[in-house]
Amino acid sequence: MLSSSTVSQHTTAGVREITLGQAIREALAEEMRRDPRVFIMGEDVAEAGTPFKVLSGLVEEFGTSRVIDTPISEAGIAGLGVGGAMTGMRPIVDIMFGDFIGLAMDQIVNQAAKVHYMSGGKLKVPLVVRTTMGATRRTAAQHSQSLQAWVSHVPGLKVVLPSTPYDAKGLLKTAIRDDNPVIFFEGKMMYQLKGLVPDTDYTIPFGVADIKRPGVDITIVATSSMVQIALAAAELLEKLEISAEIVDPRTTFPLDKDTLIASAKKTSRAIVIDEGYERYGVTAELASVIAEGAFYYLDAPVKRMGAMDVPVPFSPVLEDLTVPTAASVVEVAKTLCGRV
Amino acid sequence: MLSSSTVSQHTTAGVREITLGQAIREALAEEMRRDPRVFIMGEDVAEAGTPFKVLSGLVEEFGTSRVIDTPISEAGIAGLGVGGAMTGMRPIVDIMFGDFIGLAMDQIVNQAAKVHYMSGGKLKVPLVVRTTMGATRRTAAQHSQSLQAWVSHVPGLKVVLPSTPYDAKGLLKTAIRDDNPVIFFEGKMMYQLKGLVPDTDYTIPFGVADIKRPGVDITIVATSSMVQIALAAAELLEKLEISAEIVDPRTTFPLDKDTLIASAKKTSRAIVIDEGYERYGVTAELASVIAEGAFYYLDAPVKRMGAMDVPVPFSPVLEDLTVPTAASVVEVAKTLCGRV
Amino acid sequence: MSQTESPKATATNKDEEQARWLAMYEQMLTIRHFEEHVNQLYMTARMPGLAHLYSGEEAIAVGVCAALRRDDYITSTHRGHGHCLAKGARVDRMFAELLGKEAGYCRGKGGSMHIADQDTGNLGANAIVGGSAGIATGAAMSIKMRGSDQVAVCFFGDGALGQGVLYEVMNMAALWKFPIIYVCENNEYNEYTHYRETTAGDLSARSAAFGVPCETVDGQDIRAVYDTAQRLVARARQGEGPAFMLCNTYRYYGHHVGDIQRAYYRSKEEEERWKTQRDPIQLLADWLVEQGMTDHTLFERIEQKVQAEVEAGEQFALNAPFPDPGEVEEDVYA
Amino acid sequence: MSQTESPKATATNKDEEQARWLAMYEQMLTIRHFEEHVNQLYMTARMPGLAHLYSGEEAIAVGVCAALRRDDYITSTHRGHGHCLAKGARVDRMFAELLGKEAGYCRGKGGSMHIADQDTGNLGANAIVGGSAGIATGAAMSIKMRGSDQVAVCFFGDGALGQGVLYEVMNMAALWKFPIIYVCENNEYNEYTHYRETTAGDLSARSAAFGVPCETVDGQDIRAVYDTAQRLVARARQGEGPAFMLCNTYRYYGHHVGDIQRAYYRSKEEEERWKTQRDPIQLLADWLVEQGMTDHTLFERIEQKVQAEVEAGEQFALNAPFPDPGEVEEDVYA
Ligand SMILES: Cc1ncc(C[n+]2csc(CCOP(=O)(O)OP(=O)(O)O)c2C)c(N)n1
Ligand SMILES: Cc1ncc(C[n+]2csc(CCOP(=O)(O)OP(=O)(O)O)c2C)c(N)n1
Ligand SMILES: [Mg+2]
Ligand SMILES: [Mg+2]
Repeated sequence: MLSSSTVSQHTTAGVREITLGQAIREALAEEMRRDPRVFIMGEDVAEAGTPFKVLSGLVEEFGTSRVIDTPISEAGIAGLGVGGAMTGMRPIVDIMFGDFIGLAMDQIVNQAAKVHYMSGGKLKVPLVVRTTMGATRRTAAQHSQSLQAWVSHVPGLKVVLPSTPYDAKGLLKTAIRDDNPVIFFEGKMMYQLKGLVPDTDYTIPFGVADIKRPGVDITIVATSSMVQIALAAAELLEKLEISAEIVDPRTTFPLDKDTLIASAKKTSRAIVIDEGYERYGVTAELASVIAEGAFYYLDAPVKRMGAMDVPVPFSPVLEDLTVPTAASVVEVAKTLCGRV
Repeated sequence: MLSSSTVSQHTTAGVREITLGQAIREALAEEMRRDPRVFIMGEDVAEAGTPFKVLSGLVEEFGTSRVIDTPISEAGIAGLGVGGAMTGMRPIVDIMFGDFIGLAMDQIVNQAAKVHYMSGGKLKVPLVVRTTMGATRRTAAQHSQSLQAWVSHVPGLKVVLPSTPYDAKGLLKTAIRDDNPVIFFEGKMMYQLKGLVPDTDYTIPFGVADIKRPGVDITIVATSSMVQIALAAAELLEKLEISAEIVDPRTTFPLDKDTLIASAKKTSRAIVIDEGYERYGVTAELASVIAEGAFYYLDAPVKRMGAMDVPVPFSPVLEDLTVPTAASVVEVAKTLCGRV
Repeated sequence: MSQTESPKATATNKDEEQARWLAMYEQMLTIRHFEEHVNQLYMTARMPGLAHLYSGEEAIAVGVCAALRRDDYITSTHRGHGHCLAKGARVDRMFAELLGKEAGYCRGKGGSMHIADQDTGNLGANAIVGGSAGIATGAAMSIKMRGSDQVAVCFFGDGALGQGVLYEVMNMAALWKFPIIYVCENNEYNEYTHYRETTAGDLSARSAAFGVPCETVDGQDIRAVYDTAQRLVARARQGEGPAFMLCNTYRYYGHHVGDIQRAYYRSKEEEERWKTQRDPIQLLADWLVEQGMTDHTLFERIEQKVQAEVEAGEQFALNAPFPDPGEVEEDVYA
Repeated sequence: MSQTESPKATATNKDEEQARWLAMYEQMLTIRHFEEHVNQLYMTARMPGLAHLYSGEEAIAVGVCAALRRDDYITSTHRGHGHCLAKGARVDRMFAELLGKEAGYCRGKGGSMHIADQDTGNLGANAIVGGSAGIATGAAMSIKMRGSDQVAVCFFGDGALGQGVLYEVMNMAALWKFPIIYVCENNEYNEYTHYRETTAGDLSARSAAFGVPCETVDGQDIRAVYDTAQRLVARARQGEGPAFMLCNTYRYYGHHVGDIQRAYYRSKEEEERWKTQRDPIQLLADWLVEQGMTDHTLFERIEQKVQAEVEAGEQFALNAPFPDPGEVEEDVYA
């Protein structure tokens, strides 16, 4: 299987450059062609193709019986997804903004995540919930959150955070083929991000971290939108002769602890970055996994960088301060490497 | 101010032994007498006094206009609490089982937590959401969760996890007097736990950890129900000549990082225990705070002990395996102290 | 059982009818005895946790499920033993589940509030009030998408009328004509609070406002329940969309087995009135006698059969082994 | 403005009436111009983010708020500029908020979708569809508990009828007779989808099913809106409980300022029809002329006043400073 770093280095035959939005659309279309049980439901997913236009064209190919515009009922559509998944379909539920999963948490956590276990393994819930994350879109506190920590906490769920078109396509296909409820977070500021994607069918297994850039001096574990920030920081660090290894876990559950720990053991220093709120966030888990697993190898404490612990402000001058940037990552990396 | 450890060691004049349930009832009654804006609403809170009987007697004193039985509408009552709090009242909303906060997450997180910030500091939400946590009650997957990690993650909220009658009363009073939304988790298996409580008015500030038992060899940070487990483990460890210091943060936000770190620096070893699911849970934050803050003092990695990452099973023989016990804490502590 | 036959057509039909009512009688009796044993298991501290007994409401589960096929779906509630048995579950494996044994329907992982039985189309009891409305409606959606002629039934209590998600999904069921029947068991109480204190307006208007027609039924009269269910199920099966059955009923025991002191929220007289005047099993028995469909010996025989089955089932469960500790981490993921 | 006067009693009343309608006319015009400027700010890339324009729906906010006192509460939506202005907010500070400036109502932290103004009783716009229903109902609960005679109004769109929480809180408002009016602005679309595709049954039955009486109003006719609001507000103020106003209306612009290509979900003809035949400002103007309450010069004067205010407000906001970076961590906790 192609690793995404491989793909991004060579233009192989049968590999094209497409956006992350296109990659998602392709994954959905191909899986819907492959399996008639797969369908999509959500608010304005059909003719409008979602406000992000990610689904444009799907209703034209698959019709309104498989690309279904729903009422504005997040709990209800999540519930329909659970019931549909339990009885022979493979629903994909679109929750427009990740902020809205609060409305569907009971369905996702008390129903979807637990049905298999509570039934002693008899019932299954092959459900995908696609939703979004990320700030800096100037849409303020209720449309900018990155709430992956909540669902990552819950046994029974799998959680995917793709950072490139290649990963997005391969991971979404895996999600759709998985027999468990999978929460799939799309960075809403990344839909236009371009990358090389094979034009053949491929999947990416869950729980396998990807080294997005190899390095020796410091490990930077980053998720979703923060992978691009980390890569940009790595470029800057290279000029300072600090070689950063960028590790993308790709799924927060299952989590590829081994790769994270191995990288940190090699470099002896680690930063973890995720766009969710910092406290009690994804970075806490990643940092403590590394701190425990690489304990005897670390030269400095693992540094966490999440979103600032404030509701996301509207004003651009404030909002831009709330998320890690390449510059702020460089500063932290320099400190960790004793370069201040 | 009396510290709870002080209280639990001396029977001072004006100090009585009461249960945690009584302590909560007293706090509510005293605050309702003190401030006519305080009221309680929830399912079966009035004549029934909740299924746990914690509120028995309140409706008799304060009447049904201040102890209000509601429909089974968790989102709705949380919403009413937010609106009431914004307009001059100080509502206490009772969410019977912590598992049900999934239904009210949008109201708690997108409304209560953000109103103050989004309004530029003009509107306030002095709301208390009382709910429960904890397993081993044989009520299975949807009535046994400890979901404090979710709300601890969210800026704008404060989160309280009392472990003794003394703490419960003092912290609940602080919560009611606080001008912010506070989520107050009561360990449902602890309502009968007894402890000494002064009969005079007192409050306990948020963000001040309490050393429940001093020690020198290992730090055990524990929350809520796990404090009793940790204390029991400390007794056993004492017999092995391991002196454990039990630190109870009491609030996960604000978090008293200094006390946690100072204790870990002193003992060089730390275990963190919380009854929530282990992954991406409260223990991840506590462990990474200690691992970072006491980095140069730790002799071993910080060990996390949360609930097993499975939906809580009904069968007692399985359920009992999912939570940390004094015996399992002792085992981990022995390993950390090189005693195996 | 065909949906179209008229109950009084021919001699064969008469026989069939008798057999059907007697089967329903037996099922109601089974539920009643099952629950009395559950209560005893609790009282004698042989059952872990609690259970919410269905006694008094049997006509609804049995009457509705009699109108269903084995491959139709139901979803159930915390008060779910009746639904589960009526849909075809076995007494012994249910007892085993309630006792947390490996032989239980969910290998002991679900317990009283989560019994599910895929083989009989039971998608599970649910401990979140209103929590199964989405699942049932999603099952109906799936039926429609797969072009099947199954039907889904969602059982819930009057308390679930407080949960917004119920209205969200009824709206979609109506919009898209899903084959689903929402069966509201109005036993007058949400735990310890009378529904009039929690529920504004006219209950029967609720579903209609979302495009789902409502029929109100005497939930103690199994013949009324069955007839209505037959009609509404047939309608749904033919693609004519969802319906709502508002069944008025009463629970004999407390909210759960531990709810013994009930005087503060309802009177002994009220309880007695329902038990003596409106008991669904007695009402059916009276009618059967009146119709000459049965006699004392037949009743005796049924009683003995049911007693034997329940006792054997209980014994089986008491003797059955607990799950292996290693199972605790199994079944988290498929 | 008193609630009980009949519009045509005496000469003084006639003057008062004229003044009232002209004030409403001016407010509608202010909203219209404000939003045209907002659209321009977006088109010329001088405004961060998006905005959802209220143009076409002005009669509802203005007509309802004219029936309210300054100390009454409202909650608003993502399409909230009209509600905010109608309740008494200033144009300049609103522009400042939309531009993320310190002088904005929320110090730039809220933006278009979260403007709140405590001084005029505006508890805030809300970017969660249906998200303010709880807040508004809680405010009404608080009014009742404090023994005040205020009233709360909850504005929301037809799309919010999809959110279960709305029904949860209406039920409680009816049960406990809270002084609240639910104002549904049915502009026919949930974003890009017609409400008939998302909303089953008869909309006016929805609130009634929860014990909240409904009145349907032509939302383009401010006199109808005002009269109905007057009545329902008076009723609520007297302790007679909640009501629901279903106002039929239309938005002239796209769902938000960036929604330019709309042909795939609604026709240009439909838009033209509403704009030319059902414009709320024109309809009121026509009636005022017909009644001899105004003339061309008066209209001109109002137009100029409004234009000047809006232009000055916009300039103020464009020149105003951004918040200090240090403010990002302020106001998280009170
Ligand atoms: C969402 C949720 N809220 C509260 C509860 C606690 N609870 C369990 S049963 C019950 C009452 C249910 O009443 P009803 O729906 O009428 O069913 P009944 O018990 O009468 O059969 C309540 C409040 C719950 N299980 N789920
Ligand atoms: C809970 C929630 N779901 C979805 C959205 C995205 N969204 C924003 S506005 C809107 C449509 C709202 O329609 P309606 O209530 O009719 O108001 P209108 O825009 O027509 O004024 C949607 C779906 C949201 N903001 N909140
Ligand atoms: Mg009931
Ligand atoms: Mg609309």
